[in-house]
Amino acid sequence: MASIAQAIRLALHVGESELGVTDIFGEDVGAPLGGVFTCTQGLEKTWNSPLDERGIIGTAMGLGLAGCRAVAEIQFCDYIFNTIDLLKLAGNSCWSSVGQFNMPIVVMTPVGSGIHGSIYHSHSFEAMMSHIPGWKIVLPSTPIDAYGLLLSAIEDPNPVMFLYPKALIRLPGEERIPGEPAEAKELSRMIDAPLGELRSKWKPSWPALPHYRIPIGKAKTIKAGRDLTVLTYGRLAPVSKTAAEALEAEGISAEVIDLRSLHPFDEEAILESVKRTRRCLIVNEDTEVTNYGEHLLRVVNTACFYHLEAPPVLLAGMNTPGIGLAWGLEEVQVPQRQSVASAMRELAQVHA
Amino acid sequence: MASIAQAIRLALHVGESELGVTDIFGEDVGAPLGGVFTCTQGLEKTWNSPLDERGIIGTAMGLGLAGCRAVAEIQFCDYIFNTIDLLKLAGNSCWSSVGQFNMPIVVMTPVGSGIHGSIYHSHSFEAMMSHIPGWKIVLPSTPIDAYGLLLSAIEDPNPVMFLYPKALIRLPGEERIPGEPAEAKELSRMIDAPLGELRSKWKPSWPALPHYRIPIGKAKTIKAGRDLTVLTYGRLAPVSKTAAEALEAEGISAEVIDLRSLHPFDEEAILESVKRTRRCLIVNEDTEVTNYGEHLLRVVNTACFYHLEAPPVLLAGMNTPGIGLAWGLEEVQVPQRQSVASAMRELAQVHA
Amino acid sequence: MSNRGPSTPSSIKGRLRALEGGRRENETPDLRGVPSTYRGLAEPAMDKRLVHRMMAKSRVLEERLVQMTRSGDGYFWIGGPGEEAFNVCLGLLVKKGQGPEFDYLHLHYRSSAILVAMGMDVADALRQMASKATDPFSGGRNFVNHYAIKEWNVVPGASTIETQYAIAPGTALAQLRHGGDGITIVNGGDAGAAEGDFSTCLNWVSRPGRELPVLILVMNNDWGISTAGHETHGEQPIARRAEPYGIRWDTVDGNDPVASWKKLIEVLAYIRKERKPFCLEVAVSRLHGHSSSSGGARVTDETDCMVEFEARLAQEGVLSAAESKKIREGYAKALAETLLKIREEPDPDPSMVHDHTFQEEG
Amino acid sequence: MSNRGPSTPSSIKGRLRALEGGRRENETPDLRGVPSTYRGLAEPAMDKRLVHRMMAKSRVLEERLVQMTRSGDGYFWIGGPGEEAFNVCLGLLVKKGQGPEFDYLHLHYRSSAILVAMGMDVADALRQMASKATDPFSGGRNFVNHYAIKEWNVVPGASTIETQYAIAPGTALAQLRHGGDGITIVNGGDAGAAEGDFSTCLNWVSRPGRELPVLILVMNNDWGISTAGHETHGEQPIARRAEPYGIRWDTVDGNDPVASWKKLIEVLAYIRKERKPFCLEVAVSRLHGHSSSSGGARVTDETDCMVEFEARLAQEGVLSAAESKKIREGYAKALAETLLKIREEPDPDPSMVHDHTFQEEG
Ligand SMILES: Cc1ncc(C[n+]2csc(CCOP(=O)(O)OP(=O)(O)O)c2C)c(N)n1
Ligand SMILES: Cc1ncc(C[n+]2csc(CCOP(=O)(O)OP(=O)(O)O)c2C)c(N)n1
Ligand SMILES: [Mg+2]
Ligand SMILES: [Mg+2]
Repeated sequence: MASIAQAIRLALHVGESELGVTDIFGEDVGAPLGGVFTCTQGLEKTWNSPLDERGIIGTAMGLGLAGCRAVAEIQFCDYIFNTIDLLKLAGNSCWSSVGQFNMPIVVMTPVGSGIHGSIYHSHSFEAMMSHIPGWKIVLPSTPIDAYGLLLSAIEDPNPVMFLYPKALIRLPGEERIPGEPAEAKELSRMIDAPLGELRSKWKPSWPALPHYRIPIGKAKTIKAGRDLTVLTYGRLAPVSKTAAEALEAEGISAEVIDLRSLHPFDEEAILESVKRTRRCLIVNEDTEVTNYGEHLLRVVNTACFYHLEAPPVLLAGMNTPGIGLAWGLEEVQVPQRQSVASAMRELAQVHA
Repeated sequence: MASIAQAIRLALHVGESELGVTDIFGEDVGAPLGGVFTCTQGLEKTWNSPLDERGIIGTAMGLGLAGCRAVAEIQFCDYIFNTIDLLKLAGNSCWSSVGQFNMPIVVMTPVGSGIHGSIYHSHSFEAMMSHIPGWKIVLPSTPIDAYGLLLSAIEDPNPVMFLYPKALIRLPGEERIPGEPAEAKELSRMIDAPLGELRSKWKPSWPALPHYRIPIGKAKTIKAGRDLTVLTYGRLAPVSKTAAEALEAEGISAEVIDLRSLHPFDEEAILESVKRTRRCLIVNEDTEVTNYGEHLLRVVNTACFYHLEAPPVLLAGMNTPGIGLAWGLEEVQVPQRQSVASAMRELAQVHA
Repeated sequence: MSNRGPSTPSSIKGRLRALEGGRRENETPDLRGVPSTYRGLAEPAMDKRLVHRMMAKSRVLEERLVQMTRSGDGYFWIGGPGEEAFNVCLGLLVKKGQGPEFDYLHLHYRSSAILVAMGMDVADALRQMASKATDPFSGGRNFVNHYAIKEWNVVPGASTIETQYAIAPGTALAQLRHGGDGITIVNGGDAGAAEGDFSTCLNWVSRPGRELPVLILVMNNDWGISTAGHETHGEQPIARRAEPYGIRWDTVDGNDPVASWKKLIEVLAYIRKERKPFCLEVAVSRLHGHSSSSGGARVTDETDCMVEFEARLAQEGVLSAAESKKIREGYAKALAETLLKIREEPDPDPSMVHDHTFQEEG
Repeated sequence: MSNRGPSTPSSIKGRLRALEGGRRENETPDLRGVPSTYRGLAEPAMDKRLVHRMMAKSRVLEERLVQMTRSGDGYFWIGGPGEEAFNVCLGLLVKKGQGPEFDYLHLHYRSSAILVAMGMDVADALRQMASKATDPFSGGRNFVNHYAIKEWNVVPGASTIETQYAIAPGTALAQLRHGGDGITIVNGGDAGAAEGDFSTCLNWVSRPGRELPVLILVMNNDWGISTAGHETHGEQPIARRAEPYGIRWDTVDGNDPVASWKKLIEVLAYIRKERKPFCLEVAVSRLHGHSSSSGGARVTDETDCMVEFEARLAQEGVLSAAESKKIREGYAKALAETLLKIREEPDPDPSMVHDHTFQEEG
């Protein structure tokens, strides 16, 4: 099955061939590399930008103002922090011009830990990003969600931040993208660029892709459960699911919801679940002070306070200035399967 | 009594004459203007920087690495958002070099609404700032706190973000700064730069200032109360106090805590109060999604869940892309005395 | 995998040759100024009376706006008195319209005269100053002189100094691809050129073989609020920073509308035709200080382009002093009446403050 | 209040004169290159054998580091094979020590040869590569070749491209005020010069009358990961961007240690003595691709400074090919043994991960 990298490529192909995407650009996004994670290989509208994130975001905004459809990449979200003022501007153009100028751009950037990325290839970005009004934000954890959400992002007339979990980029999905060939090998033969000299003459052959979208703002329950609700996304969505599955053996039944969209998020689905299970654990890997999960926690706590049997819990990254390279450091600094399982177990056992 | 602007000037005078401050710089910080809010008039170590916030933060960091003591100003916090990556670096130099290089810098910048500042002179910054590890953050609401905290910030070997509420900069304080002359006029004669031509020859005459500090990390209860605890800071601290005082007439007794320090914050004082009053309202004016107040809310909720008679409430700024210039817009977008009072009243009346 | 692609880098020797200052072929070694083909162009001819009228209208507008902070009709003023001579010429020469066929304007807060010359209803500027719901640019949300006009490609003006320079390459890229002779125009101050976004602009408009049609303006009034230019800038002049990028550049006296007109004719023709960037630095005055925060009072030690131009027109017999005065008084009177009406217009409805946070899908 | 202070701005005419390219007095019109006083300096004389040994030691170190990603001894490699010739010369000429009396170094991730020449224990680089608790630079927290050495003024190296250029003016300002001949040295790549921080550096080190003693280096290998220089850069060359700021600049073949030595002697003498900035662009090779992410394999189409220098030394009779080989093998053997020991050293203690988030008051 397609990986997230391949799913992004497929969506961008639909974007440029059917949805009017005019520019797919960023550092090393064009040929020959097609992105440091290969997400932009074989596409028509890609080009290599100067090594200048402010120029990347600014130029995308200019393209958007001129009615083009740009998808801009920041190579790692770790390098987006010099553009926050521009992201804020992109988020206020429509509001400040009372609707005259919308900003139909997509910015994509890989996030999170899990690749021994040390201080500057392990950052999360959803806390800061969700504090910037005027943007929609998605963070899929599976290839099919990445595919469907990226297409929705491209079609959206507003700026959309498409975050994707770098640790999962190369894993094959479990669900087939509509139109995807049955064999993973076949897909690879069609759309993965060859290595070495062959690459310069290579052209991809794209599968026919029927219409498919995932709407922004809808969560996905990836495991049903009774005793507590886990709200998560990105790298920690599959981790939470696996942990929850293992806990069934201990008689703990956790429901795991993959948010997929962070702004707007699926308040309805979340509140329904929490009111039912009466316990809520929020899991992400961003640092824990002024963390987006605290926003979820407030919403849940406010709406479900009298249903809750225990205070909602946030399990997040340590509030340290970076993630250490040594595995022993990363392991304790961001949630892993063990710590997620422990948090679930603990929460399930709290009795008022 | 001294205003916040004068208090900052006094503290910087102590900084440059007693604590080894080598540089006080930023846009229009030097003569003749001494800062757009006059906070740096009459000082020795001030200079005007290029209009380049990245250069300001970067140069401050370089000075800090070389063992100098720099106080850098960003003219409005609205213009600090192109430097987030550098602030992150400043916050990780010590950690990433395992303690070799500390970063003894102070960055000061005015925050908040209340001066008809429209989209770009009304921003808050504590949400994003508190998500940057490795910094201490203060946000005083009175001249004496500004004075005492700025001195502690200067002495701290770590980077300290000194935020100050621009709406309150010119109001006289209620408490005398030790050493401050009895008459406000006298202080003004001594340290306020004259207008026009006189200014070029003017020199301030500084009062003798005995040792005085306010430790970073200590909150101040600005009104005692029984029925609920209000956690606030900055422009909304005096607003909350006034609102709480008025509510006494209705038989509602609110305790108001001015945090003053946001990181670290005074967890002990806060939890003691909330456990006693069993209700907690958090008031600030930053936009409400992934708001620093949600961090406070989580901490309070987690520690006091079984004491609470109602879910803790956050009253914050609307999640809109800017604060509108028309007063009617600003009035509804950020908490005002009326809305703070209503929130208190509502919370006091919730019964489980 | 090797990262080497079709674009093999020059050998170390070739690279050194480039380092030694060698240029790519087909490139004129003289970078400064417009090439000779475009020099001495005078079409469209300058209508001095029209330029004067637009300058007068702009000046009167700005003076009224300043006044409105004093009469309680507005909270804050910032604007462009002192930049009218150049800006009116520019406004008259803009290719006005919507979409990539036409010019895009990325303007800072001293650009009112450009818009007046383009035909803006000055009442709208008063509406923005008064934060009225009828303000068509921002609906009472933004400061005065922060324009946004979709039909004229005037993109939303923001208070953030210099960010417009990072955004401008985007509209220009759309125009380059679209074809035609529409260009992108971006302006900002001298102090602001210290922000990295100015060099971002220079870089992104000059990628070899991918040059973009942009007029990069530096409006040099030698001040950044209270800071004199020489305190913070070593550039001689600022526009010369374009040269290492292979971008042509020049300077002009923005207080002289005749010189400004002539220079603009040449420069605009070059950009429209060659689809290449040009950087022009314009010496201008700042006649009411930085903004109402510094009082907004009229300063007396800077050249006033209105005074100079009117003296010149009188001397040339184009317009007498009395006629000039009458023109200004006519605009002032009309504006005073307009203000009376605008005072009655509605304030923004607070219940609509969330509107346009997002554009509805459509 | 008027914002006008003691520093009255030049009149509009004076301003225009400046715009027309007039220079301040006392300034040589020829900006490029070191001034004649410093040209032809050769002291301290170059010890070719020493330079060769340091180059060999650095190369062997980098090859071992690359190897460690394959042997499972480290996660990620990035480093400087191909930059040894210039970097060794620079390292030998650094004024090494702690505090503003000495040189400050703001280094990017290809600078190992500078530190080897300064006398770094190569074992420490292996420790960082292996993320050992004994890594003195970052305690196993950061990537290899991200140095931080307090006693030598090597400030913490970060992965964020070009931020060092915004920070460098700060250490130089401290040095200017302190007096003496300590300078600040900052290096980075060609692609990275597109970030605004490069121009921030040019601006902040050249404020008129407040120039700072900084050696601004551009290490031009003509690549940014997979992107060829000419795709994104129109500058001819990049260092020429210093010229409009009144900063002297030059280029040098960084694959030639003799040329590098000579140029550095002159440039460093100029900066130390005149307390002014200098921008030097250095043509270098990238011999193992960008990093281990692109495989880290040896490329064959770029000049190898080791090969060239060894051939030259053999030809000049300074060192035979056999002697060179022996030197390299000696370093390689020692390093292999060092690695065996380092493998036994402790990993960072996870319970100490919060340490140094803040410096304790004291
Ligand atoms: C990014 C940013 N930093 C600071 C400010 C505050 N500010 C507004 S105008 C100004 C000075 C601008 O000077 P210049 O660029 O020369 O333009 P001028 O006002 O002289 O036309 C400053 C510092 C701002 N608006 N934006
Ligand atoms: C701010 C930032 N953006 C992007 C990256 C990712 N990145 C790492 S190295 C590199 C290319 C650097 O090229 P250049 O500056 O020429 O240095 P070189 O690696 O060629 O020595 C990029 C894009 C980064 N580290 N920092
Ligand atoms: Mg100016
Ligand atoms: Mg390079």
